[in-house]
Amino acid sequence: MTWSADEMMTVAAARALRDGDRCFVGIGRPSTAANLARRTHAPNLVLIYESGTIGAKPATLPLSIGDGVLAETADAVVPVPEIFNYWLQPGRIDVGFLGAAQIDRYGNINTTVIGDDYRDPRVRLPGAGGAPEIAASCREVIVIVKHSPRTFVERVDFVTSVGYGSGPGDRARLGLTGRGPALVITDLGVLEPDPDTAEFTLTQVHPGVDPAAAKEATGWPLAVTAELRVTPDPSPAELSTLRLLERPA
Amino acid sequence: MTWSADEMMTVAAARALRDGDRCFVGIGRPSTAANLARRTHAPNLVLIYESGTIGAKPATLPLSIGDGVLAETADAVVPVPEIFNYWLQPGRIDVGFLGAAQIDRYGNINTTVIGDDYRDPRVRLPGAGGAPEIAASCREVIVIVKHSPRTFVERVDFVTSVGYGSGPGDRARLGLTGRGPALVITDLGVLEPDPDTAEFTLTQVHPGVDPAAAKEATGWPLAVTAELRVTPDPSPAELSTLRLLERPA
Amino acid sequence: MGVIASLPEAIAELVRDGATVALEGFTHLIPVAAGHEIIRQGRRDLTLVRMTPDIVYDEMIGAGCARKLIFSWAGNPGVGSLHRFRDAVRHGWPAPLEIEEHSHAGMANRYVAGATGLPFAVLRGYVGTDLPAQTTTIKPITCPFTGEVLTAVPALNPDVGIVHAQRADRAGNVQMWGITGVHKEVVLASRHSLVTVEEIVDHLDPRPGAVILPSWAVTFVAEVPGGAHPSYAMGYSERDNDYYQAWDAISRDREAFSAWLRERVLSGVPAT
Amino acid sequence: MGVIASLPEAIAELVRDGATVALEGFTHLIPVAAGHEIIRQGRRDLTLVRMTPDIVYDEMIGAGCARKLIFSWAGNPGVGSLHRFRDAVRHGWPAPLEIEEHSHAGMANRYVAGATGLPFAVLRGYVGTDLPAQTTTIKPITCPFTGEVLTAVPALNPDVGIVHAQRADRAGNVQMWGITGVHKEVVLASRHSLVTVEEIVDHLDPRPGAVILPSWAVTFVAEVPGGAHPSYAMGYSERDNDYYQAWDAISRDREAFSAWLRERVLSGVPAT
Repeated sequence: MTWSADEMMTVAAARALRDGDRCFVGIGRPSTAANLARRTHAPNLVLIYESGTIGAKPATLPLSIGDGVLAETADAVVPVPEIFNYWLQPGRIDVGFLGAAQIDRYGNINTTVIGDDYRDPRVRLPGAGGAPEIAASCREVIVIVKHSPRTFVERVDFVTSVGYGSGPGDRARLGLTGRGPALVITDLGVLEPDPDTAEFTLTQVHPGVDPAAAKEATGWPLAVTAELRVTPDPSPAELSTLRLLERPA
Repeated sequence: MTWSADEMMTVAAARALRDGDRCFVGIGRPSTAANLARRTHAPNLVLIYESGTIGAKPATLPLSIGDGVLAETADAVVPVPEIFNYWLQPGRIDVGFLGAAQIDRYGNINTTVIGDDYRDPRVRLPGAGGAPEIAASCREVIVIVKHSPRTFVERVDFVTSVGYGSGPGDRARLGLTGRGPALVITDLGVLEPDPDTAEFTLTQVHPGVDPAAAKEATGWPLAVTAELRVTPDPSPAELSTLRLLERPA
Repeated sequence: MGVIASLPEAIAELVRDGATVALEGFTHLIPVAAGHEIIRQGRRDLTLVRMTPDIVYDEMIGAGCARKLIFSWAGNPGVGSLHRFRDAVRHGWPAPLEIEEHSHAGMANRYVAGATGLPFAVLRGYVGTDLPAQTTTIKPITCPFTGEVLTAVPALNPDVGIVHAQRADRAGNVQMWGITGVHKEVVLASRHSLVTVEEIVDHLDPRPGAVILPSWAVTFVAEVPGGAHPSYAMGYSERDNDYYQAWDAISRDREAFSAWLRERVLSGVPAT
Repeated sequence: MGVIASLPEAIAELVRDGATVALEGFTHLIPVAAGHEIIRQGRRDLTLVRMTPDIVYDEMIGAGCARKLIFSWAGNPGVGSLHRFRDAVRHGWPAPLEIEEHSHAGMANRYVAGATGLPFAVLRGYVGTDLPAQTTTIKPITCPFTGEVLTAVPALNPDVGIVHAQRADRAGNVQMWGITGVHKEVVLASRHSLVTVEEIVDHLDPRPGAVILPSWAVTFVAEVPGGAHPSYAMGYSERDNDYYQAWDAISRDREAFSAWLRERVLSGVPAT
């Protein structure tokens, strides 16, 4: 079977989830990846949506974060203040899944404005949503975003959600309880924070991807780990499950 | 029909409730009085118990604040933090009903300890329960308590729940949002705060009660209003409804 | 309290020019018909509050109702941007739009503070982000027991809170189920409130997951079947995903939007 | 997480001498059998936490389990005083009992703070009362937006939180309904938790008013039918009002209490 770069990205993200994890899921790719994981290697993955649905088990991919199928299949549906205050904030969630309009070398994320002037932005983005507190409080964060120099920037125009701030020690100094972004999964490969510098480094490429392509698509001088791994091909089971999930209802 | 002083007290308390009032009800006499009111002149009285039952409509008197009949007949059952934070604290409740082990001339209430030393009390009472915040936040408070010099004291040994503090203006100074105790209903009559001094004054006696008896049963020099009223006799309907309510199941 | 009224009556009574108005509904039970009625009644200078301003707020902003938006995520969910919102922020069309921006956790807690009668709420949030520099509504607060520094946000107490729900009884008690978001909080936090419902029934039979708002906690109840469209009311309707998709093209262009507004809202027969 | 165990196993695993333990249940679903098991296992120096210490805490205090009590209302509801509690406070029998006293609103908010991972909660409370002078756990806090002074109380995070509920499924998901008090808060606020249930079933069918605690939020689940007696479990049992009445005489006298304890608890076959 052949596959698209988008499919590879989603499969790689799904594989990053462990069975039994409690996963705070945003709509779009994170939701697709989490649902794929639940239907392949992680049947006991607990999907938590910020609409208040805990343990949702949708048979088809939800189109919004508050689709009826999430409420109907959830173990519990709780009010929105409760999902943030009782479940996210105290660190009960293992993995938070985030997207980004911009992400920088320390994994800080911008989903607010493009441009230097917040009051007169070049592009007005949707804003924070649940992301700042997901980034702060989940045990770890996985970012899924397509690789491009416009997205992977030296420094984000606006810090909506904190990764490692300006480097090692910043999260502790800020009192953030979660570990921060552990993986950035793109259509080209996987980036992980360098243990010493906290700078995101290419540790894995998808099959057939030249690391030079990832460097070119990154707005900072992207370091490449010495033992660069190659993502195993998507299995036929992964691909067929993904395509079934994504088939329009 | 004849009646007991206890019955008169309960009937007088029931009459103080207006139809449609939202009433925060403690167990015992307050609950009896509120249920009597709901079955006589105030069919739309909303009974709220601190167990979280809103709009309970018990057919028989509950023996505890959390009897099943309260949950089964309530419009809504909410968690205990919600009943205090969402419903009591913001001032949504019209009337709070309190009892007292001691009450002083300014309507301050003690249900904590008798004696001067909190750490070595003469009598250890149950404590605060919901009373301090009921006294603070209900639009007004009605106290039901039997008249005796041990109960009606010059100064309570311990302020569990604030009435008028040390006199006029204290509630505003303390930032308490509710009006405070409007009525103290006893087995002898009814006391109301003097509009100028906030001191509780005898404004009403039950049928056949000599105001001198109330003075004797009060630990401060009890003032008697110039236009002392006499409580109308309990009606046959009130008495028969009350007796039906209090009949053991 | 819990007075049953027509939608136009309730909006006319409650929503005045310059008011602070929150229409809430987290994907589910969004009071869209009420937003259209506000547009039809020509309200101006509103401060609009909503965690997730989506199509109905894009419409209200494009129609010129709003002076300010207090929010945490402004987008067309699953589709993309809100073009009327962006046009107002960037080009002041049809009127300049001031923004006060928070995270979801911050907004939810601001409603909770409002509902509980407190002037502020405390959360772990915003630390290290660029949001606090852009508003006076995010401040540090120190725990008096541990010395730890946390974040405070001020209460939201809108003049009017509006939500959609499944049902009410004839006394005006409201019942809703499924994803109820901040429905209870916004109604309790607001000085006055309106709940539009799919239907008014004789008796609210108990249902799993149902939340009840007692009649005396609600100002008006209006029967507006389909009043959440294109969002949905679980048990009554499905989300109209095509509408969300179609909105992108309609809203991209001022002329297309204005034509849509004339045809579909302004000339619309008010729901009764 | 959500491990199904016997009551003696779960108590032995979780409750150690000197621990802070909260058994909650607001009249309904009180985990009395768990309290008896703690007595049988001879635990000492516990800090016991409970909004409404009633018979089961009177028993645990009389049995010498407790060093300290954190509470807001200590009485035999509808009957009168707790004689073992009073004897411990006034005469140190069988052991001195330190107390930390709050109001219901304060205790409920302390659990909420604990459940939400905050070090403190804010409320309108205690102002003008004599309670703040008797504890270091009530302090003023100033709103950073309005300057208004409110009251702060510190989070409660017990080592072990124990509640009773109606049902669990075989995966350890817990379902309860009726008056659920601070059940959710105490389980989430505590480092470890035990839920005793009336029965373990294959499937938790949805019910009006039901609250769910997912398996992964609970440490142990133990099947203990009747484990709330003399309180009740809605749908399973009625409150045993006679027991509450009878307790007054049993508990008034040290000898009568000690005999009762030997016969009814210490020699009791542990629930399994």
